[in-house]
Amino acid sequence: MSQELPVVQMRDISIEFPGVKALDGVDFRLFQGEVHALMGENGAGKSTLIKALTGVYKIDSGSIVVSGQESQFHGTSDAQAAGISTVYQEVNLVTNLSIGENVMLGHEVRGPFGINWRATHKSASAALERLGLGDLDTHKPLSTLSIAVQQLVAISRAMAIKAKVLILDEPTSSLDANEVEGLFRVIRSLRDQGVAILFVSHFLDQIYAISDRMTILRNGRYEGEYATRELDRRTLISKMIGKDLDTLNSLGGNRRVDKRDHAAEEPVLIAQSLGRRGAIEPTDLSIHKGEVVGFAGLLGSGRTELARLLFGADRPDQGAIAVHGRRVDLKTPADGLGHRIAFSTENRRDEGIIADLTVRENIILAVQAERGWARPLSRKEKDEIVHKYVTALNVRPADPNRLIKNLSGGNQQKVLLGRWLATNPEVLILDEPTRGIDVGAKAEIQETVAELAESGVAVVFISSELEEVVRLSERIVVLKDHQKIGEIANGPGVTAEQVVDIIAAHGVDAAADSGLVDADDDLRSTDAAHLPAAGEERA
Amino acid sequence: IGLAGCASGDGADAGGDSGGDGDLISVGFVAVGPEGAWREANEKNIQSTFTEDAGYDLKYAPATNLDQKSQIDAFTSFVDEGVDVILLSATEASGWEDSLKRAQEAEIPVVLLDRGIEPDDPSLYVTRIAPDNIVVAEAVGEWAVSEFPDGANYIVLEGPAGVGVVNERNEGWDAAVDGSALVKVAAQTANWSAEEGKSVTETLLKANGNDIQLIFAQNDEMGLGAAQAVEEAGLTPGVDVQIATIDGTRSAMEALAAGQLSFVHEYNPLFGDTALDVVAKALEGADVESYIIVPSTAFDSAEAAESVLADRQY
Amino acid sequence: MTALDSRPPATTTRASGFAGVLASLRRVITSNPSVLPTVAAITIFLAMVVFGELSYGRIVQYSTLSNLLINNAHLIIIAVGMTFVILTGGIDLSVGAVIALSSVAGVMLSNAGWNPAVVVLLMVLIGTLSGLVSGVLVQYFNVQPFIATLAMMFLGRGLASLLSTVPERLADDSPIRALGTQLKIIDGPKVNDLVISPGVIIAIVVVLVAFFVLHRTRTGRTVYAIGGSENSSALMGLPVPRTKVLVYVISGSLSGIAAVVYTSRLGIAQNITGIGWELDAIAATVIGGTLLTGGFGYVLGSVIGALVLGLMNVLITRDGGIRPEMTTIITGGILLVFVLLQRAVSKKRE
Amino acid sequence: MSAAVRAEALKELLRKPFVWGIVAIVALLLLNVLKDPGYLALSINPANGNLVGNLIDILRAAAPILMIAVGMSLVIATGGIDLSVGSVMAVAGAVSMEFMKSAGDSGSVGVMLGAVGLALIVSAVLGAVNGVLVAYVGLQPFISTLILMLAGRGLAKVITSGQNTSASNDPFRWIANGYLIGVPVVFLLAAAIVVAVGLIVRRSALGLMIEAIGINPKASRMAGIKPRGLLLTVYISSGVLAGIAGVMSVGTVMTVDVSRTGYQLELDAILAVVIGGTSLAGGKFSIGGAAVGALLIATLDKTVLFLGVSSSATPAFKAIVIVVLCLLQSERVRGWFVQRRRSPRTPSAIPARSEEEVAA
Ligand SMILES: Nc1ncnc2c1ncn2[C@@H]1O[C@H](COP(=O)(O)OP(=O)(O)OP(=O)(O)O)[C@@H](O)[C@H]1O
Ligand SMILES: Nc1ncnc2c1ncn2[C@@H]1O[C@H](COP(=O)(O)OP(=O)(O)OP(=O)(O)O)[C@@H](O)[C@H]1O
Ligand SMILES: [Mg+2]
Ligand SMILES: [Mg+2]
Repeated sequence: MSQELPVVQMRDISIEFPGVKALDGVDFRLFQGEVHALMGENGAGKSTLIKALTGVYKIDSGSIVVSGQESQFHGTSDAQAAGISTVYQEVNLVTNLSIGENVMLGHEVRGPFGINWRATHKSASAALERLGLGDLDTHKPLSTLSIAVQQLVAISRAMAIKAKVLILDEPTSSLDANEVEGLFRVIRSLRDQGVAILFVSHFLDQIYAISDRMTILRNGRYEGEYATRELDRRTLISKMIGKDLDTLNSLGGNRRVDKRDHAAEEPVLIAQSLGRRGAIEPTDLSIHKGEVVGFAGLLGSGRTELARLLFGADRPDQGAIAVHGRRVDLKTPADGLGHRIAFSTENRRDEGIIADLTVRENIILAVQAERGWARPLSRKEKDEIVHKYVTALNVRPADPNRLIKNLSGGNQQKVLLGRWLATNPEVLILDEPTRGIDVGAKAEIQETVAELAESGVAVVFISSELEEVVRLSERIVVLKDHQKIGEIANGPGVTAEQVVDIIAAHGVDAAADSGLVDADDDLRSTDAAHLPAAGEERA
Repeated sequence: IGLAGCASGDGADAGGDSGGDGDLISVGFVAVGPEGAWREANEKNIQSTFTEDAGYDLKYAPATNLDQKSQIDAFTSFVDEGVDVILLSATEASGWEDSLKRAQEAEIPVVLLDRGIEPDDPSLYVTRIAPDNIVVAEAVGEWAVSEFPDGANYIVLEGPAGVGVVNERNEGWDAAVDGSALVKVAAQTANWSAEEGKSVTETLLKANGNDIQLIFAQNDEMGLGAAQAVEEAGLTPGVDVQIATIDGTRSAMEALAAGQLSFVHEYNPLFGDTALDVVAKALEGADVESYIIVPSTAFDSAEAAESVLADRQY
Repeated sequence: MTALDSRPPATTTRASGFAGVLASLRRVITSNPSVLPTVAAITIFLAMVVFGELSYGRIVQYSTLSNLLINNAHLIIIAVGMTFVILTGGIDLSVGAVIALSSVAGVMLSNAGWNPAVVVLLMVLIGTLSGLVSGVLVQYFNVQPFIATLAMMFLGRGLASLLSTVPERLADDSPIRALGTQLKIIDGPKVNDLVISPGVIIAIVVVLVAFFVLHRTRTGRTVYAIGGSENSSALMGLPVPRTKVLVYVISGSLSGIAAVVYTSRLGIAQNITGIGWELDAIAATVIGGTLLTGGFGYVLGSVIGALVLGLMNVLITRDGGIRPEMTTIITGGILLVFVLLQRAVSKKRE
Repeated sequence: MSAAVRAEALKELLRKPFVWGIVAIVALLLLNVLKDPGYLALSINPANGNLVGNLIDILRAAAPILMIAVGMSLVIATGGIDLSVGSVMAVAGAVSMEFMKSAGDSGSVGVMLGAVGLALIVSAVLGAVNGVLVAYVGLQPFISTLILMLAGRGLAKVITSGQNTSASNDPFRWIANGYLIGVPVVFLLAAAIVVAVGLIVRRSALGLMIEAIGINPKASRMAGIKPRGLLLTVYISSGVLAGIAGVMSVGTVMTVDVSRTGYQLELDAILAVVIGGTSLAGGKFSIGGAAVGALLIATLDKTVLFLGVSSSATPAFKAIVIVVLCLLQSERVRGWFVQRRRSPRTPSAIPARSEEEVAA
């Protein structure tokens, strides 16, 4: 492979942002017909390298050679013209246009009367079909899709453009196993057609499943290039983190087993036939103090929707919620916050960060909002909070006066987590909190969740990575097709595969035998007596 | 809310006869709208003349923003609606040929109030009733020349650049002072407003080291503002600086009586009765002169102002 | 609008008659809720026509309807240009002043004996040039659109005033006046004729071309995409800088065309022409359902918006009994009722 | 040590967006000095001990613009715009003039307080109308305030029945024309209000929340901020500040000119805010910057008069100043980038919008 010329060759690339040397003399080669993984911790410079290659950032020094030609592009359109198609880390689509248009923007099929919309939507459907989204109505606005599906659409778009080089920056961060498998099928077939693919992910399984070679970055520096099969996981991790293997022993494996019997305690939060048309069917749910409840389900199964109702981000059109046995009406997130519920969104960019504010301001925002603007936090209080969470969550760079938009994706996620922890919630709802988080940090977050539960916080944990849900939660609520299909009391025997089987089996035949507690039975603990004015429905 | 409210009120008396051609003679008044005290007096006067008691149904359509387009729209609408007579107080003289021709085709007589049309074609309208801007401004200029036979430095406070009145008042004034010893040190717009008149004068006085003896304000408001600026600069209006204005509104007359202003030339807004006469004649088909000049008086002393203050209507 | 013109014909052929139209309309709306405000605008406009006819009469007649178009042709043209700019999330405050500059310059040149065709071309080019300057300021010098076009508004007005502060009259025999002649299609009694002017034809052509560009070309789709998210559009590889400059050039050129249409109709040009027209154009665009933040809206809506404004003036004139100081209140009130109704309709159906 | 600190502070200051506004003010003043070397001279009026001079005139002229610019910067920070300030000024002026005219007592402080109080209440109500339309009804700010801009001027005319009402009241007149320790009262008042608003906004969490809403309304809501109350507060503040500006403005000549008072002043206010470095897209704002912008506009207006630029050339002159200033500012941006060696490829595509420019 290495005897032929690389399609992309980057030499000694450096880029400096105010106060940060994001890339420092990095080399990178990409060959035809290979899947090349770019590895590194959060903030290592992976996305920056990709943006340097595609001309979004100008390099301070170094050279880029694409197909034998020295090229420094002037933006994505240039790069596309040179055959490089890119999916950036954050979903970059336009929500005001239809799904089909987003796939085909700039490449619409044209006929004698301008754009031929029928053909265009057909091509869009075809592109989506490859990732198993063939049944999407391409005329619908993109905004109707969940962030995960949007990510798939973005990937379809990149693949619809016939390219020599395909760059995917964390394409799988919110996809579940099925989608990932579908994506990999397509990637492999493209590779076999000779496309060079650059792939970034924090899921090591995926890296080992798909990549041929990898380049490792550490702190903006080039660490080395390796053939995937020659580098085992532990070496990879130690090269990424630059630490001894001992520190990594805590990774994985440490499943929560100290199950307490929460059912005896009074639940913190009860939902009764809580539902919203088109989003989630009426659902019963109870969450106890100190308990981690996982939501499991496939893409679009309604996990996010349910969580949003529990927080007050959306208004239910039926059912009721009680906090500490008292019936509450959560109309806005502020109401949720007022009842000590916190919700970390999966849509980090649109609903999470306030891009032009600093890390400090982003962290204190929810606490301040809860106090109201007239009672500002004192400087000292702010410093304490900010310092506490920047350190605890290991936000890098640890400068709280940096604008959050200039942080790497993973670090933005940590800041948001800090925002919610700072409110001292009793119920903490985490929707995909580990999205885009590197292996080390992921373990830290999982650790944090466990500690929080230990200290009495009720945690709702939603993740597309089933293993993570199974490892962390004591009870797993399974959703399918916008409906709760049951709950699983977690235990040593429960595995991710089992959960997948349950989901697959539901509706095909009775799933009761696979450890699934029937949803109705579970309501023992969420007895209607806890809900004053129970049964009241606002349909 | 507004539309529904006004419509139900109107629907009652206009009833089904859309053109208003019942007993009352419908008159479309293409007006300028609130612009200042003079305009206010003028349009109130027209409205209170063409009343239902007098047998008229006056439809009042003011311009928005003094924009000629809105006047043309209103004019067109009156023609389409088929009113009996149109009164036109144009903001601008030119650009009316086509509209007037259409009115002619629709056999609707048009009476011009205040502003004439450019180029003038008396066959397109019944008559024009107006005081004469050029003559009025000339009179102010002549007064100034006689007041300062040895010359003086003066400034002009104008309305917005490009407005017809401003051009005419400049024309009249320039014609009168041409060849005299008066020296124009500045001409600035103060947009017809007292506040801006004050602010502009304040700066112009400073820029010229207070060496200004005469201010020609093209309307009363700007002149009144100028008088305040003169006082605040430590000068005495009427003594150190003479201020002449055009329009002759009540507040200007008061100021003249108090010695704040030195010369006010009336621009007589009260010609509703003349208009009523003309309209009646036009509807009978009688001949009317093509230009009826409304007489305007000049006031050059406090006494002259005092004598009319008692029954000044505007 | 993709939905509008890309529905498979199957849906329309199956439907028949009025019910069919309704049914396909419903389909369009459900699949693309952003057409709702525009649909609402059309509906309310029709309601206004009916209301006017019932309470004042002589609205639904040849002359009134023809004049509504003739008198507002230039407004329609600039509203179309404004739609392009607003769709990208920008704004163009310079249109009124550019019309003043272009018409004063045009008439002066024409009277100086220049070839009328050249003059007309130059009038449009003056608009193009001013749009280009705005666009370059916005795109390459990072000036905010509001400010860049505000500067162009001052500049245009100032240059027009420097050229002339008196009305410049187009010579009677100038061929440019031909563009303002009205063509009678149906000669009714007195002036109740169905007439059309070249200006109206130009406006219709402009609307059709604009519709085509926005909905059937990549450039048009890029305009929408930029309004959705400029950054995402750039990262999607769309030609953002070029398109952003282009929308200002389009708006400027259309102002130039509007200047030709308006000047030829009136036969005069003046430095104070067009004061406040930018607000009319923006209001027309917004009434038509375009979001000022960009990304949503249709030229057709802006046309309706322009007609709504025109009709509103006609209705106020027809009423005739409104006290002078009340007129702006009522204009504001009608606007408010309009946007509230529109809002209510869109919200309910969403 | 202190020198280093000072150098650091200077560097920090130079990075502020409104520095070029100050530069422009200085340049304009220099232009005036070129015409008349005594331009900057301040003298003391021996009769009453008041300061007299062109600079004082500029400060006085700046006062109303300062007021509306401050209000406007808050509104703009939320991602809105308030086109109605000019009309609100006219309404406030009309209300106070009518009140004083009917009250009659030309020396009474009570009447003055009544007039000002009434004017401010009315303008607060108008601001609240904007706020409700934007925050509760959900109309676009541009169109809601455009409606009030039209209707407000009509309202002023209704209040005075179309007249340009004058009144006389010495305390009221004193607000606009009087002096305190030799300095114009209006300016002292305006400065005090600017500082007070600045303190309130920055010492409380109001500023932070306004910015959060302006940058990313969705995310702010998710963080528990209740945008409606905040928006209402902001629009009411803008209304009240416009009311104060109206009082200042009509006080100078003790006449309200219903069609001219505050006419097109919203453009000046917006310009001032932008010159001060606030993006019209909302988000980060600077009250100090808006104040500099307001001073620049007053200086520009006065300079045009002082230099004797002809009425017809005035708009062109202003346009050139604005364009030059904008170019300087954007040059600054570039210079900054070069100096810092941070150079995104698409410098133009960096609007400070929530969903944009989020580093991945
Ligand atoms: N626009 C910017 N301005 C300033 N600093 C930036 C900017 N973009 C990135 N950085 C900094 O550059 C470094 C590298 O960031 P980058 O986004 O490339 O990390 P990454 O490897 O993609 O991380 P992640 O896995 O979290 O996505 C980080 O320290 C980040 O804070
Ligand atoms: N803002 C929205 N408006 C309308 N429909 C939405 C919206 N967000 C999500 N949906 C739809 O609701 C359904 C449930 O989505 P939801 O986000 O709850 O799924 P999920 O289980 O959280 O999975 P994921 O978030 O991984 O996609 C999906 O079909 C999605 O298309
Ligand atoms: Mg990244
Ligand atoms: Mg989800």
